[in-house]
Amino acid sequence: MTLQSMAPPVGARPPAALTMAAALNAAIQDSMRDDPTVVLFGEDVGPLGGVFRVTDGLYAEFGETRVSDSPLAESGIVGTAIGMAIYGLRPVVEMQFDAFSYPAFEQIVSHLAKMRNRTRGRISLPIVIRIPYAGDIGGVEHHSDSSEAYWTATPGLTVVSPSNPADAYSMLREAIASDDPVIFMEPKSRYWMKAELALPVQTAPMNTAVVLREGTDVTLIAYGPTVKTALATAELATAEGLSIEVIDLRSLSPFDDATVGASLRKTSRAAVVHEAAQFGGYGAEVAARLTERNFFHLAAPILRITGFDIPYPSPKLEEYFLPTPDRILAALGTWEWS
Amino acid sequence: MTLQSMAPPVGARPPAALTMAAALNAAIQDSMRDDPTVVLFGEDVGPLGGVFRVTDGLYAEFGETRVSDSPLAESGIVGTAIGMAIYGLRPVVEMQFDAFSYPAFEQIVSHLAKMRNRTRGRISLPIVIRIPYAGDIGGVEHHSDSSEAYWTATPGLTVVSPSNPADAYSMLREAIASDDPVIFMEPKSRYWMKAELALPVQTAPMNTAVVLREGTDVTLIAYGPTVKTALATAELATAEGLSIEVIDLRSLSPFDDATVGASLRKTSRAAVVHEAAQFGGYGAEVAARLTERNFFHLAAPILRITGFDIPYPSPKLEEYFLPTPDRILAALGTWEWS
Amino acid sequence: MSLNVETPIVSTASAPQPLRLIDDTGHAVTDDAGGFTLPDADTLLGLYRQMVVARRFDVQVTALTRQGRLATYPSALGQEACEIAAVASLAPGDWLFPTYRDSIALLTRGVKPEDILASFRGEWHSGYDQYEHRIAPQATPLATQALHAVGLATASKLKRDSTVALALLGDGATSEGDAHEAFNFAAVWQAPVVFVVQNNQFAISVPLDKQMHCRTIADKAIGYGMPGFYVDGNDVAAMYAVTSAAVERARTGGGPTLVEGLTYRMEAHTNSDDPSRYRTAGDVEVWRRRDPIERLETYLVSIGALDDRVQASIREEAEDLAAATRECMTRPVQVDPLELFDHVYASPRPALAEQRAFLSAELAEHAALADQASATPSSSTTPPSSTTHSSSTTHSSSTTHSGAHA
Amino acid sequence: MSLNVETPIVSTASAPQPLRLIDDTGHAVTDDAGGFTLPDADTLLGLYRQMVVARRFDVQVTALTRQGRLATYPSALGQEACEIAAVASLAPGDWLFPTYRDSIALLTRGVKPEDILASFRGEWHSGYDQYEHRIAPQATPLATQALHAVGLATASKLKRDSTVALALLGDGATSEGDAHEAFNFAAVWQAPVVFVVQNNQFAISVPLDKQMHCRTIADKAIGYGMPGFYVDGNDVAAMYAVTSAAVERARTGGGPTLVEGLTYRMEAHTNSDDPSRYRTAGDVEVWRRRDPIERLETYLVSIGALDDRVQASIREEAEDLAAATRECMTRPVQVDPLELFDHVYASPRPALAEQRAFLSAELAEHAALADQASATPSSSTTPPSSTTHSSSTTHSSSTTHSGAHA
Ligand SMILES: Cc1ncc(C[n+]2csc(CCOP(=O)(O)OP(=O)(O)O)c2C)c(N)n1
Ligand SMILES: Cc1ncc(C[n+]2csc(CCOP(=O)(O)OP(=O)(O)O)c2C)c(N)n1
Ligand SMILES: [Mg+2]
Ligand SMILES: [Mg+2]
Repeated sequence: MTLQSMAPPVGARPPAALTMAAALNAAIQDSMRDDPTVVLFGEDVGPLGGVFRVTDGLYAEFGETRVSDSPLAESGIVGTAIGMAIYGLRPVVEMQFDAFSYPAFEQIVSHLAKMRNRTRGRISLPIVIRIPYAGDIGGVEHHSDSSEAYWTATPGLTVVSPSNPADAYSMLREAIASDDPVIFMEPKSRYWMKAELALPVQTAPMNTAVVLREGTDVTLIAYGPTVKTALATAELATAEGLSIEVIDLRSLSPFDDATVGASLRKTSRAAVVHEAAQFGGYGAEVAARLTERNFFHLAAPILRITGFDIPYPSPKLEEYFLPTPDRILAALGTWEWS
Repeated sequence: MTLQSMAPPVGARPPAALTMAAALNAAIQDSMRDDPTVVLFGEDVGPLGGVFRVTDGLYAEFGETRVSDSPLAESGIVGTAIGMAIYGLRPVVEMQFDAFSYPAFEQIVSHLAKMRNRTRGRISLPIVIRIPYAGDIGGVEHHSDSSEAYWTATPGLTVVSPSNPADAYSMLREAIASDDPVIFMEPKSRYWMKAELALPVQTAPMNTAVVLREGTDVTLIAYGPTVKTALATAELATAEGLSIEVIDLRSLSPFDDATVGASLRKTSRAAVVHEAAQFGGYGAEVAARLTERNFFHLAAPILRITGFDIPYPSPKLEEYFLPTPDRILAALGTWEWS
Repeated sequence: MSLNVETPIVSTASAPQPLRLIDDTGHAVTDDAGGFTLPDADTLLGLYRQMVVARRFDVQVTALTRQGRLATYPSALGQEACEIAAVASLAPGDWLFPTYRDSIALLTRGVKPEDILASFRGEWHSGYDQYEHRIAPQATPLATQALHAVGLATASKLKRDSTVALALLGDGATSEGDAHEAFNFAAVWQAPVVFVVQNNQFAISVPLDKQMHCRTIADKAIGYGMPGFYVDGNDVAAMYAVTSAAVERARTGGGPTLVEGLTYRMEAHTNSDDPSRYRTAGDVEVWRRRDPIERLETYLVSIGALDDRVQASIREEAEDLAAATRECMTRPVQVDPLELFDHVYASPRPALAEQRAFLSAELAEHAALADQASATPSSSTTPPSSTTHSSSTTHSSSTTHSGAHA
Repeated sequence: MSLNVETPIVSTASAPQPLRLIDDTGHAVTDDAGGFTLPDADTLLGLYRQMVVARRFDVQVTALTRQGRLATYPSALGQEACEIAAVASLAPGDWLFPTYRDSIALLTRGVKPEDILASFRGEWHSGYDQYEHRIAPQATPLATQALHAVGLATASKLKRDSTVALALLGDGATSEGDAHEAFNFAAVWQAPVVFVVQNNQFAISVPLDKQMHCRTIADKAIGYGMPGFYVDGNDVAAMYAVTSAAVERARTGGGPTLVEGLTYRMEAHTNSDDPSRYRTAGDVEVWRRRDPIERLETYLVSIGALDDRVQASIREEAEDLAAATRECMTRPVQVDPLELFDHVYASPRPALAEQRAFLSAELAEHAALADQASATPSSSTTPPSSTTHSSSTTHSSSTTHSGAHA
């Protein structure tokens, strides 16, 4: 199979129950069918189909030319993807776990993020870096990090994270189609979450936040793995007579000031939930910018319910680290409710 | 000279005008004289004395065993420093410019920051990574980055930045003596700033912020290169009848909540100034945590006066990027002053 | 002129035979073995005993992992010759820098099963005393530990000590930049370090020919100006002879050495891997016939160094260890959630103390709620996760987590 | 047994002589040169012309930098043979991946002086059209560009194009992990890429023997299974012969090649460097006698291919270029501060638009204040930095900035 080969156009399929992993798989597959310049490579993404099976079957369908196992070197993976993109390909690459994206840090920060600006817009790098992130899967050390703060602090990168199968499909297709490099953060604890989907599905634009559940008392801001936690919290809170509006950020960079700000101005209180450590975490940006822009609408400080300021713990201890609905509710309870 | 050799103890010297670069040099020299386990290596730190001459003369004094030019590889530098520290040495290493610390990212984040926790406190890594950072020296691309947000978001690291020669000396000595790994960020635009010092000088503890100038209306929070800018702003503001309290953070991680919080509760208004881009920058943590802890003392939102959310510009454009006293004053002017 | 013409610098010869002292069939190799000679029978018998015990341990832990007693376990089945030879070549004061794959090397160096397995069971990231054993934590980020080994070895040299460092690496890991930097720093600094690359021919699912294009991993040594040895990694005699000489060379100021042991990973990468997706049973079978233990056994029996009595004693030792391992892995895990805050920094941090106090209060409250709940069982306001906690909590060690990879 | 015994894998021979077609004294080499033959006189004369012109440019830019017209300039004086041979071996459609050191390669490939120097003057990070010239931005983070070259070459191969990529690297840069990963990916993927390492024997102040312990950089190729060539980097004939063959090999499906050119950096690392701290005038003098231009000149004169008339025409071309370079570097720099926001993302971002509007308003206000200030010169409330600005500002191009390094 060559890059020029024609594949049947992607058509509508009947609804089926899909896991997030399967939805991501379909997004890559459909993108590759639609666009012969999309190529996929990384560690174990070929015959094995990736350690989470997100690339399952793609090697069989598209062959070695378009789907390949690379040598084991993350800087090499991102660096060669950059060269391919300069030549007109749209590489989709995988970092096997997010702590293993760190060897690629220089290529991502000094080149991927800056090439377009450096060349006054002449060189676009339409590259997607898929990163399975966050914990709650009983993973041993280095397998549960949340690295989003590193990427969101880097101008030039677009950083998104889906929280459900429909967004996983829609956002990954949009990420692959984007002319900007996208860090696509996949919440690994949600890979097995299922939804009934009729593909191809198109959800809200990748760069927007969505209100997943309306409420009047508090805006609870989450993304990726903590969206499910936030929804569970909102559910629990009803029993206590508290009406929580849940926002799924979806896009971490850019941040959708309009959607989130509007919710905050309605509720006058907000909290942000993430797994990563609090100090210097992404929640700091959320809290800081919402406060800057909406200070006089706030009835209370914006809270951050996050992991502790420690390295991600071992499996037997992670339950004490992760934000839980009751920890979130307890935090909301520290506000003076007048 | 072997590691066990005895050197004359460090005695008091008469006052002299020292640049920050010279003060840093003296701090390393005195630490090496006092403690034979301190070793220094990196790119060009030997006979050349470093591209900023911070290690000038140390190779001549301590010889190849304790001061050496390493092969050109930053991950190698940090990784081997880790091994040396396990064996009881206290390595001081240099990343030539902070964009060139990125190849060492994995060693710093996955090992340097986590080794102590991983080993339940058995392995300490008393390593100092010196990083010349920030801009305003007319440097070409990659020579003016401010990478502090990456390090401060990483639990396990101590991150400090001096703003003047006295602190440069005192804090670097304390960093070298610390059993925790320290990211020591040197504001390169201030290397040539001079002060009259009688060494050895000891300033406030490394992990504390200091009020450099008292004021009543606004708390202006700065660190490293922007401290000078903040002081100039405070001076200018007097003419406009505005009394600005200037805080030099010195320690970015840990953050001195006590000192900064007390100032904020006094003035009820605060702004943080840094060179790095705003989105996801260190200022977000400053604003978020101060707001969380002092919300009901705040008369206005905490402002961030920072670089734009773009890659650091070329020399001819950096003046438009860097926070200036008039930009800071203009920002303070956006608050409603009632 | 075309570059296909051979140049004096590039060796285009096909891969040489790996250095071997005992062949597949358990016979001593009589032709030239690069000047290396067979270790004596006592040494070989000691190595045999360690390999048999290590394998029993490995098989036991794999079984326990299948039962869900551990989060993950990367087996070294089939790689015992590399693992045990590497450890055996070290003096007590030397340092070992292992990976996740090398649990049996730790075992052989005297680390207790529960301390090795603490990390794989999810109690803490590293469960043994690194200084007591002079073993660095088992590294997961690939090739990073090779640099630590070079640094430690260099410190030893600077201090004029005789300590040697030995780093274990996989074939896949040699592709990482850190492997290159480690080899180069070691050579430039003439550090007393030995790199033992276990070429088990796979990096999870990726076979060697997608990993590198050179003849052997040992060839890589040339580019650093250090000696490189291509050794039959299933021949413990050859591995031991070469690594011992390399350690001795390092100790006496001769600098670093790269040793490649050609072997095969018989098991899945970890319990969550499915090797049928990338290799056949037939591929594995070929290597089962090259088993490192069987061939040594044949040899030892043939020279009369191994009889049924010794076999029985070795088997007994192995079974005792397996039983002890089962026992300690079924004992409940003891974790203290508040320890989470204790080792992050040497210098105390107020903000961490606050977070510790927060968790402590939360645990106390949950414990109180749980008491209340058991008093009034229909209470529906108890948050879902507020099961019994105390500052030192007992878990059932069975885990239902999935998707964990080393 | 000791490992000091030679093994078949490690070559312990002392460094071979670099491949050479014209020697130091300008005579054609008659003994075996690895099968490579001297390019014809026309080709050599063309290379000579380019080298002379490039050197004149380089000397001119160094002078302008000393005058403060540029923020920094890393000179390639003495390295012209490597630079020009690399460029000359490429077809128009091929891609070049240069470093900060390789401005004269860009010049030779047709990039205008002002476009090359825009980055060193501080106007923008890269000043030329990368697609027009098929030259990637001059890379500063060492060895990173080698991976980009491999990626582009691989894309060319996947698309079944004949485009070849050539990456320039320094000796120091080969120590970085990215160099290793690039060499390995290139070999595994059999990418049509050529790596030309300019071994100028220094990485800023660090000499080669603190950088690596192998005989030659070309030796490193063995560990990747690709051909490696150790070439006299001051002999443009040899460099051209080898790189051309390597490019041709890549183009015809033969995979990657590593070419080492042994040369010397005659100037300081950049204007802010002080080489007297790490090498003597005598060291430099040795290499001045191996000048790549002089030796080719001697040879061309000896075969009658170069006479005074041709010399004069070359000198005229060089002087014209120097004059044009001076002229454009004294022209004021034109920058538009608002352009800062234009190229960060392809998709527009509201937050960036806000920041752009903020800067635009600030510039307008400063302009207004400046007008006011010139009307009332004693006004002391004008902030110090509010000098004349406009959305397209004219600077004097002299700069007093110091401490800039490439
Ligand atoms: C830097 C890094 N990237 C990716 C991984 C994920 N990973 C774990 S083991 C493995 C394969 C390693 O292969 P090899 O080095 O041959 O060792 P083996 O597992 O075969 O012993 C991979 C890709 C990792 N641990 N570290
Ligand atoms: C990753 C990285 N580390 C450090 C530097 C700083 N630096 C710039 S040039 C240089 C020396 C490079 O030496 P070499 O590769 O031999 O190239 P040369 O300058 O001699 O052409 C160094 C250390 C850099 N640019 N990038
Ligand atoms: Mg392997
Ligand atoms: Mg060089």
